[in-house]
Amino acid sequence: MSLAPEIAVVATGLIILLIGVFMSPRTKNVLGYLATLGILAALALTIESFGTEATMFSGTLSIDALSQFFKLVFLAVSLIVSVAAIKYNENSDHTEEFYTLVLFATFGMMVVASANDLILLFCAFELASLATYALAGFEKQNPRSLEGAMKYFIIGSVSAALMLFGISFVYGATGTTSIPEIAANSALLTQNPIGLVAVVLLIAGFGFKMALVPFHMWAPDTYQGSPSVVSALLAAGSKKMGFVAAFRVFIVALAALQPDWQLAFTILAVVTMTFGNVVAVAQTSVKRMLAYSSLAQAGYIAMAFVVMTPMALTGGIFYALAHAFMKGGAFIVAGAVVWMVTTQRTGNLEVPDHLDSFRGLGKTMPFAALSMTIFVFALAGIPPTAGFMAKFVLFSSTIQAGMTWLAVVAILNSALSLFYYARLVKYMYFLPPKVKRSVCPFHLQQLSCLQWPVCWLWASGPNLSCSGQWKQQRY
Amino acid sequence: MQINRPLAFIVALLFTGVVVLGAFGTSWNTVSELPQNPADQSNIEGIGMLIFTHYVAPFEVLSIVLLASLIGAIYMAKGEGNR
Amino acid sequence: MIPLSFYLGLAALLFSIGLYGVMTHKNGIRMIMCIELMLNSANLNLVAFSSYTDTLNGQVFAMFSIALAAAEAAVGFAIFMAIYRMHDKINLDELNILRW
Amino acid sequence: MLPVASLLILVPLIFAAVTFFTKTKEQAAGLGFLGSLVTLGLTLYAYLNFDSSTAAMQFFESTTWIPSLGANYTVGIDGISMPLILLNAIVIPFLILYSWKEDREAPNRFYGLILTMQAAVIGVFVSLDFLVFYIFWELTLIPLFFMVNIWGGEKRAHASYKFFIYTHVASLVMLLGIFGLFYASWQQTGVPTFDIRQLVAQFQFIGSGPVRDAIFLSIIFGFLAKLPTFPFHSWLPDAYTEAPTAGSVLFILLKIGGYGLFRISLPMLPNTGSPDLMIMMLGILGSFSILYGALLALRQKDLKRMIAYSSLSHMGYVVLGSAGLVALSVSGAMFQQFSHGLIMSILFMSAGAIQTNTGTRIINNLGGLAKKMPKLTMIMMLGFMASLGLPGLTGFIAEFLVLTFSFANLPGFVLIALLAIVITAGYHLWAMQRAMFGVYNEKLGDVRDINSLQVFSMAVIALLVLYFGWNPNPVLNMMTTNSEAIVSLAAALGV
Repeated sequence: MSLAPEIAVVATGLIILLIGVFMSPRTKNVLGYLATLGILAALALTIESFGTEATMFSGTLSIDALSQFFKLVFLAVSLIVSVAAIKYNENSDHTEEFYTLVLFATFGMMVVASANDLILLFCAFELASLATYALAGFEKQNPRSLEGAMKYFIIGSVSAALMLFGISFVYGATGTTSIPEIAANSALLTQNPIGLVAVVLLIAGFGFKMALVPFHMWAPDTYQGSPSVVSALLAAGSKKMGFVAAFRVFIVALAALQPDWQLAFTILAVVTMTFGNVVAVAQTSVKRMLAYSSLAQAGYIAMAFVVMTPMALTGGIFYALAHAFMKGGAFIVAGAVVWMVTTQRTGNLEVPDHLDSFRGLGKTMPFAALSMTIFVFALAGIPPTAGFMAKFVLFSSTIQAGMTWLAVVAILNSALSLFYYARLVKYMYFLPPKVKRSVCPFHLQQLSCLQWPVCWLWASGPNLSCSGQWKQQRY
Repeated sequence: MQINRPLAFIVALLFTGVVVLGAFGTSWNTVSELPQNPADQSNIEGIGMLIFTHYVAPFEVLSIVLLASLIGAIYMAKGEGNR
Repeated sequence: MIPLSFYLGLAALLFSIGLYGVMTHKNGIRMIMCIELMLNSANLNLVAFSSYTDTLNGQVFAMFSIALAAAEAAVGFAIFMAIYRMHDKINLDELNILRW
Repeated sequence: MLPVASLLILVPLIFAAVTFFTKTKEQAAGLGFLGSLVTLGLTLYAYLNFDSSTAAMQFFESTTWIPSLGANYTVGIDGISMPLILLNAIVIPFLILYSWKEDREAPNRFYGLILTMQAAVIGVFVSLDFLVFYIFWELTLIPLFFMVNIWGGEKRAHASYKFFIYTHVASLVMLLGIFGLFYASWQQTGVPTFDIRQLVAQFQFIGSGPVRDAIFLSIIFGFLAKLPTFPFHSWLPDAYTEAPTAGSVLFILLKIGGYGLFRISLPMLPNTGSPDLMIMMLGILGSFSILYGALLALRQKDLKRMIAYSSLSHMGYVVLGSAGLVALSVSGAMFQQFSHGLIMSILFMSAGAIQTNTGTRIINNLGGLAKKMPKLTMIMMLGFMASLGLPGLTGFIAEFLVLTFSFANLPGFVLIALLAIVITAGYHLWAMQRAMFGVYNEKLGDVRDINSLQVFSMAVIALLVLYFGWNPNPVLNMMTTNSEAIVSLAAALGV
């Protein structure tokens, strides 16, 4: 049964919701483990069904290599988030709400990955968005969290409206919402100005989710304000959902309009990576810096749309996977530091994720510092990490396609990004700590161990070949 | 997000212009005549059939959406713990 | 018979009004109303297309999107309620701990 | 037959990982020493089983890694890499012995990083696949960055950043060149491959001259900046000076730039669009580095900085010898890498000992150290003599080979280099005279001589400098075999 992973995720969410009602805050800690188990089961089921292809529900849902791969990404992200959140939700009365929302959001992302019909895609997209709106504001006593949630909600809703408006034109021109049928009937879109309008609207709609400049305004605020575990979910999961939806809609459905959106993505990719990196240099809040660096990374992934060779798509998809782990891990370590600062009142409580809180982390929380170092080096693309492998494939594909200038821009950006990543490492290792050694929270030890292997390169071999399958199908 | 009114007005105007130009400049494939007979216009049955057959997957997803928004809205709107 | 383009023009106009409202209004409730306006203008489009192309998908889509809009408004109002509790107003100008 | 090439990477890496978890200074140093001894043993095993009469790869291993990219894990050792591995394996145990008694925070990280560095550098030397090569190439950055940044001098933050970003950008440019080569060859043959030797062989089939030039230049830029050579050297004086002694020595052992020159750039050189221009460029860079390094060394007041510039000057010989494109000049350049590694290790160890024991390394504040530190003076004298090219020591052989045999092809540049020899002799003698001899500077107070472990480790390296100065054949033979292979390629193309 190819839908087993989705069913497992939703069922876990429902069970948590049901039994959570009858539990006391203390016993609710168990729910985190339950969610983790459910996600692990879904992961196992996904891996087990790898390679199967199926179309179901009258062709609205199709399981192929791309969707399986992204399902894996989303499940892995939510696994990280749910493990990290065990400590975050310790003795809270709202554990069941948190986990249910996380699981539902994951379900939405998974359905987006395999949606083959725009109606289903939009519904699932909204599911993931709605669940994360509430998650972003989960610390409702914290004005920052609320503000982030509010901005995320408004801009997310506007983007949904834009997307729906764009979809309506695509539907009007082709008379169908099924993605393969749109691809087959795209004559009207290519011959008329409405095709361009639809592309612009859809790019804006997905661009908000992918946080491409100039649709990025919500991202830094939301990533900074939200609880760190949620930031990890947003940056690592929700953003990838934007990409997988864009892969489906642009590369498959609107393939005939390629020249139009290719140009748009070229501009967006270059502007996004440059803007993200330049602004990140000036940040003093680590989560905000990670948010801007996340913009830059989105710019790199968007290069896949620009180059559009099988190699570039492989690179883009692989980068999405690597980025999910690197960025998710980095946010979780930042969350650990914020947790330490706020619970032990050892630093700037106004901006708990200030760079100063990371001073001497190598001594106070050696494990967290080491993990963070690995993650930021992976983000900077230093070998031997998966970040390097992904950049290697992606950037080299642009050269293969003859766009050397784009590769040069990307590589220069990559070098620039090293500057602020290295600054963070400097704060962690080379400046004297302000506090004494503290305990590493958030089940971080286990969690980082989980992610290290993925940040190291040997994970790359099988993944490359797996995403290669998809490219062969589509071309 | 708050931008000043003239700029917002220009943006909105541009937007209308682009979309209207796109929509009017397109030769849509339309049916020659809309059904005039009220009996032919009734589509409740058709929509119902579609929702429960062809579009059952989005329908199921929608149920989860409603549940998620219910949880989220209730959680956010509940007053305890606030100042 | 009213030409299809008239519906599309109306939808575009409504959408722009919504967009203008979201960009200029500072009050959260008004923003949500504007967003609803945008979503509903898209629904108008969908239904018009559905009629004129003689396919029912668009109307099904509009049904779904109405439900989604309701869910979205619910979450949005809840977020604003939480903000209101904290600040006693929903004037978004005052919410600038984080830079936009 | 042991899979020596892989073991040479794995053994230091495993020992490094274990060393990171040790608690006390003794445990860390001991484990580090043990690891480097095992590496030395493996290297000696490889050396004894090495056949210097062939230029082919020995201890060859290959495993498929990423088939869709044509990347394999391929390693092997030949006459270009063997001496450099030998150099690394020899110096590092003594480096650890030298640092044994020093007190520093986090000794476990210190020795762990030394071993990681050893693994990374050896990894560069043995890898025959561009992807593996580049990974180890970049991996060398990280231990050095931390080395300078944690245990360095006052301006360590600045120095480490400058080094890190400078050479990282250079490596990225090199990466662009590798991409270009990779895709050009893919287009040519229809089969993707990252195999260094295949790609280098494919290089000549790339259609247009400017493309070949661009690929060649971007790759060689990475090497020249790492070597470093004038005018890409600006990270060098800061990094070498601010690094702790062990860090400086590790920088000295970082011979990957020169190695890349011999392994990749020289075989590509005859097939570039305009080889004569490229040779000219290398000649200019080489001879100017020699002269410029010497001139700047002359005006330094800081002993360590002086040695750093002298190192820049010496690396110029590597470039000049390569540009000579005669079998013996190329061998000379390779031998210069080997000899320079030994000599500079002694000098940096001496400068480090002077700084820790007297508290200063400004030459003018020293004076008459020979009375208080006779053992150090003996060894350092030898190092200085070798560095200025006294016959009978390794430095002489290398420089002699380079200058004599490059003269045929590049007479003008050799003359520039000869000019620099006079200056080199000048600043070495001046520094020696000021610091070691003359009246003792009483302000320094009572200065102790270096400890016995330091004497032992430095003396062993000094003896090697003497030995190879009289009998360079053990290493020179294998270099000559390979440089003949490189040069015959060039000769066949009439360059």
